[in-house]
Amino acid sequence: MTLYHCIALSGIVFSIGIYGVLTRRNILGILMSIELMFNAANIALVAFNHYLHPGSLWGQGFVLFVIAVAAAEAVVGLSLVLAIYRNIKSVYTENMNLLHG
Amino acid sequence: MTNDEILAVITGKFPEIQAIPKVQGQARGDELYLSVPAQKLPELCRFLRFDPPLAFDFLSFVTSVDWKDRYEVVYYLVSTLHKHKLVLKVNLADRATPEVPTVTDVWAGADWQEREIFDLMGITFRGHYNLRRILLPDDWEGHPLRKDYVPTPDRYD
Amino acid sequence: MSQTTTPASAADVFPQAPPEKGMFISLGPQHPSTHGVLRVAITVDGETVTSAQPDIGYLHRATEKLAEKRTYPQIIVLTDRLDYLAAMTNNWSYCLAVEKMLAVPIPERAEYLRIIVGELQRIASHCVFLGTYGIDIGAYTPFLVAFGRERERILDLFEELCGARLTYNYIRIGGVMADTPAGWEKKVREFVKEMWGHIQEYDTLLTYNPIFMDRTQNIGLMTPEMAVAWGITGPNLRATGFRADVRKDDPYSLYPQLKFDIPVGKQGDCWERYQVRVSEMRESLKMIEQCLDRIQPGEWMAKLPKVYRVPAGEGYGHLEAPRGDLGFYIISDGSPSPYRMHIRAPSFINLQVLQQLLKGWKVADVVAILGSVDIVLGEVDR
Amino acid sequence: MSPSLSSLVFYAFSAMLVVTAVGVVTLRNVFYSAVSLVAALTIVAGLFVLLGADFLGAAQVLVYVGGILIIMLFVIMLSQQPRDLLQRQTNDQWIAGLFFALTIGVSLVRAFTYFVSQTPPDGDIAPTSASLGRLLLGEMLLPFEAVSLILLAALVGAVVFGQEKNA
Amino acid sequence: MFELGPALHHAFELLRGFAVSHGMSRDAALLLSKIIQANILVLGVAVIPMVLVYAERKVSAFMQARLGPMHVGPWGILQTFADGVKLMLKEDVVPAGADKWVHFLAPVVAVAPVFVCFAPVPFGQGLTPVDLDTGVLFIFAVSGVSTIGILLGGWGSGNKFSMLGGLRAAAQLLSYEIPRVLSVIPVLMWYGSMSLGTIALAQHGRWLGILPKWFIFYPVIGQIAFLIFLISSVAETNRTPFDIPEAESELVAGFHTEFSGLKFALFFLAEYAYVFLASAMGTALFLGGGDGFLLPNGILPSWIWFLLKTFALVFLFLWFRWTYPRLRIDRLMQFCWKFLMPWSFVNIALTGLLVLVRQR
Repeated sequence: MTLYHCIALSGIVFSIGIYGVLTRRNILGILMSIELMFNAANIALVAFNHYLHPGSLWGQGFVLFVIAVAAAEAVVGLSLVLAIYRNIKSVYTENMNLLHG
Repeated sequence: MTNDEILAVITGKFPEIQAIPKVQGQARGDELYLSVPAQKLPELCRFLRFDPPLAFDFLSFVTSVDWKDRYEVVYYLVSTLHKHKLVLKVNLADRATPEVPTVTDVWAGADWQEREIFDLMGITFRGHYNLRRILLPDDWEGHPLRKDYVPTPDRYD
Repeated sequence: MSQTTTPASAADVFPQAPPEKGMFISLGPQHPSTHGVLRVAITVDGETVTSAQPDIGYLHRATEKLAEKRTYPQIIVLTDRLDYLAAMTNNWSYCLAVEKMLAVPIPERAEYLRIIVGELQRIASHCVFLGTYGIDIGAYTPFLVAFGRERERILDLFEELCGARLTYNYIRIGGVMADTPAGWEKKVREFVKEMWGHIQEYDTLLTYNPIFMDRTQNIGLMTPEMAVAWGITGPNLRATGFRADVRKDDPYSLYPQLKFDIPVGKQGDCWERYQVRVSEMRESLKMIEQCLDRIQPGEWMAKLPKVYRVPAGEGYGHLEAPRGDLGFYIISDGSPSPYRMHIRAPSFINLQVLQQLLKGWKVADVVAILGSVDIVLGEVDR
Repeated sequence: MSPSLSSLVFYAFSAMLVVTAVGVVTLRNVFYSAVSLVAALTIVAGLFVLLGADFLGAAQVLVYVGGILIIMLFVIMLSQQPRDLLQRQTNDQWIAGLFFALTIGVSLVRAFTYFVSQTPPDGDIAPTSASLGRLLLGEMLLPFEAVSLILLAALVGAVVFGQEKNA
Repeated sequence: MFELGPALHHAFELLRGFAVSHGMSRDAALLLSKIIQANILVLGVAVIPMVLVYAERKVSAFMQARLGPMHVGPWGILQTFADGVKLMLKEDVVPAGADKWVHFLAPVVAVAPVFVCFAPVPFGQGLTPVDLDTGVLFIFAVSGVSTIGILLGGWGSGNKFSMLGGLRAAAQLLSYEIPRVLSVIPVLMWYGSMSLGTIALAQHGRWLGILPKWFIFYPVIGQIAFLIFLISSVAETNRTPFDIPEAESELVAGFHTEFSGLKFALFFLAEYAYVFLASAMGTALFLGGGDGFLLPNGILPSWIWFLLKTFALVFLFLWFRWTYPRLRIDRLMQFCWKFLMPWSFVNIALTGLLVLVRQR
């Protein structure tokens, strides 16, 4: 249960997130993978705060802001997806090629 | 207004409509009974409905009778303002395709009652916006309320 | 003393064919709030109803055809099953029509008994409405109180009187079946005294309940012109502010001697249709008290030969049933059974207004409006 | 909690977290991946509590699991079509993606460990809500107000995008 | 007098000492006692809904001029037990078009959070299972998870109507969670702590000897906070007048119509457990937890007082159900966003002022 274990875990989850973003066809899948990446970062932040600066709580404060921003991003992203779905009746990234000219 | 005044007003406007006299020994209500030819019905109804002294704004009910040799459609009208009543009777001699113009454009209340008469007695109402069977299933053959109706055996196939 | 009715504007009153656009929902025939086997086909555009087409006929028993094969006294049994929540008034209306043709005088005690029993039946029928309408809107307690407690008391009184709780055929052509058992009038007087308090209870429990008012006020509005044009009668018509009651306009039996007034609403919304029925219960109580004060022992059945023949001809008798103007149009050819009998069923005619009334309201209001019109399918399908 | 017990719990949590994270990324049915994301985020909340951030764990569950994921499930339910279940969920360059993800992951971990040489001792676990509150409204007041602006902007944006055009 | 809390602590001390003396490491003994405590809590939370179901049937019966269940056991006490057995024996129907896994998962996700939520609740003096420092926030966070259970239920049943029911139920729960959290903030501000135990303890004592120092008796802020909390808790537990999900009012069957047998029993258990949880929180936050009034404190132990007050609040929930009709869905949302929320903001501002005045 050392700092190194936490960082390793955060790295693994982050790479899973990236893999998800790059390979998912469904845009909702991509949004979820981004949530995963946010959480990986949060784990690392909390771990650093716990091990390197136990006294101050700056790390945890910062994680709160990350959660808030992630919430804002997810809400806007989802309403965009809904708007797109309403127009082209599909949530698959390759169908969103209106700008391909 | 008494029956005679109503009769006077109506025969003034429609000379060929005459009242059905009360036969001695036969029971009959105190309303005024009129016999009306089918094609004059819409015009008469509009007159009865919107003419101020008559103002028959309430159609109590519409029904039909199968007298074996002819059909008869009965309209029972009431004026909620003057409290007087009137019964219209329309005789349909031809039994093959009995047809009467609709009155739904004058009294909306006749809508389902005409559909019920069409369903159970087989009299079509020209101009009705939605004339199809109301009580019996749509694929039912025959009209039960006719005197010559032979009930088809129940089929539970 | 009814007001003049202006000619209804054609556009909003007359039925049009249902539009095609929108999602289709079928409410019924098995549905908790259609009070029996009724299916309403509703097309919905988003949340608002664009068209509603009630589909009836599931309870059609061809009463009118059956009547042509039965003798006059036997038909009384058929009429019980028309409006199965108000069998007393069905029998009475049929007997009125036949008595009008027979022109036989009815003894005074029979008339008073008929009024007492008819008004008790009106209270029982309105109790059923009150209970089921509470459930439609979501309040379960009024049902147990109104249906469970009050109506049971009335049914017990009827059971003591004529042995039946639902299909009484107590009122016969020429009078009533039998005289009242000993102490019956005292029991009715007790019930009436208690009932005043119970109606007060309904007001606090449901009528002035803020959520109930919020669910029913200004919903399902109906104008007097529209009501008269559609041939609506009974509490639904009076709720629109149009004072019309057969007991006053075309009086029968001893109603002219009784003092009672006609509760009337203002704008014909669901709440007023409910409110008119509750105040009608109070009027019925007043009438019963007056009848109980005036009734004297005496003859309760007119002198009629064993087998009597109704003279040939036709006759129309009608009265103010709990749901509206219930009438029987009988054509007789002198034989022991009628040649043709037509039943003017108030629920059948009141129900067709739904095609017009439901338009434009939200889906959640459909149940409230349908419940407030208070129809009974036995009477609709005949 | 004594060190041996907490490391045992930590290993269990991280194993579950990796499994559910892989589930999010690879499950064919988007609905199932959303459900596994719910599991993943609750485990992350557990990890926060394990690392002494109890207020954060509760906040994470409240905001993520109780808020964002429900809206995500809403959108999935509204946009799910029967034929989606049949199609492949991954596009064709998944090998390249896998390789790229691995390099990023390994290089990140190497970078962290490079700077942090010694492994410091385990800090003590103390309730953090009160001090976190004082911190947020003390030195971190500026970012606190800035985030509230971001949230407001997101709210307005969501309403604008979500509106029916013909409404 | 016979306080249960200290007695239990002493018992667990003995147990741990006994285990350690028999060669079990301190850690294992501690873990063992924690597991036993958890089991006691889960058992308690499973039993309470049984009592509540019986109470609801009896209370609604007496309100409706009838007797309620009388046959099974004396005064129908075993009725709920019989219902439970019946539900277990019922066939567990999974509709053809339904999604098997989600259909199985829905009741689990709906029920599991309830057991966790009872951890920080102070049942009496020393009887708090886990006195979390972030008690109140923890309960709100974990009870939010059961909304997902309802969504899964709606989606898992396969038919369009129950999905719509599920969406509407989730929308209602989400929007009423906000005023519920906001209504509790004044209490936290006043007592400066989120742990339910400390808040309940801080409300002991008397004003001028008679009026107990409960938060509900604080001049304005107490009543407003309590009312908003109560109303939004009724909405959170989907009970009348907010029971849109299983109402037939808009032709939509509720989200849990496709569940039968044990799964339906779980949804049922979740609803009643949440009612008890809401009343327990109400008692701890607003009615001073185990603090007795009138009788000189000491006659009745604190956990009896806590149960009495909680059942009083539960009676309120039952009372609402059998008197109020149902709100329409759009009026319900309007009531939340346009009435409850502004008032809770006003209340928070007021409490802020009072806290400032108190500090002077």
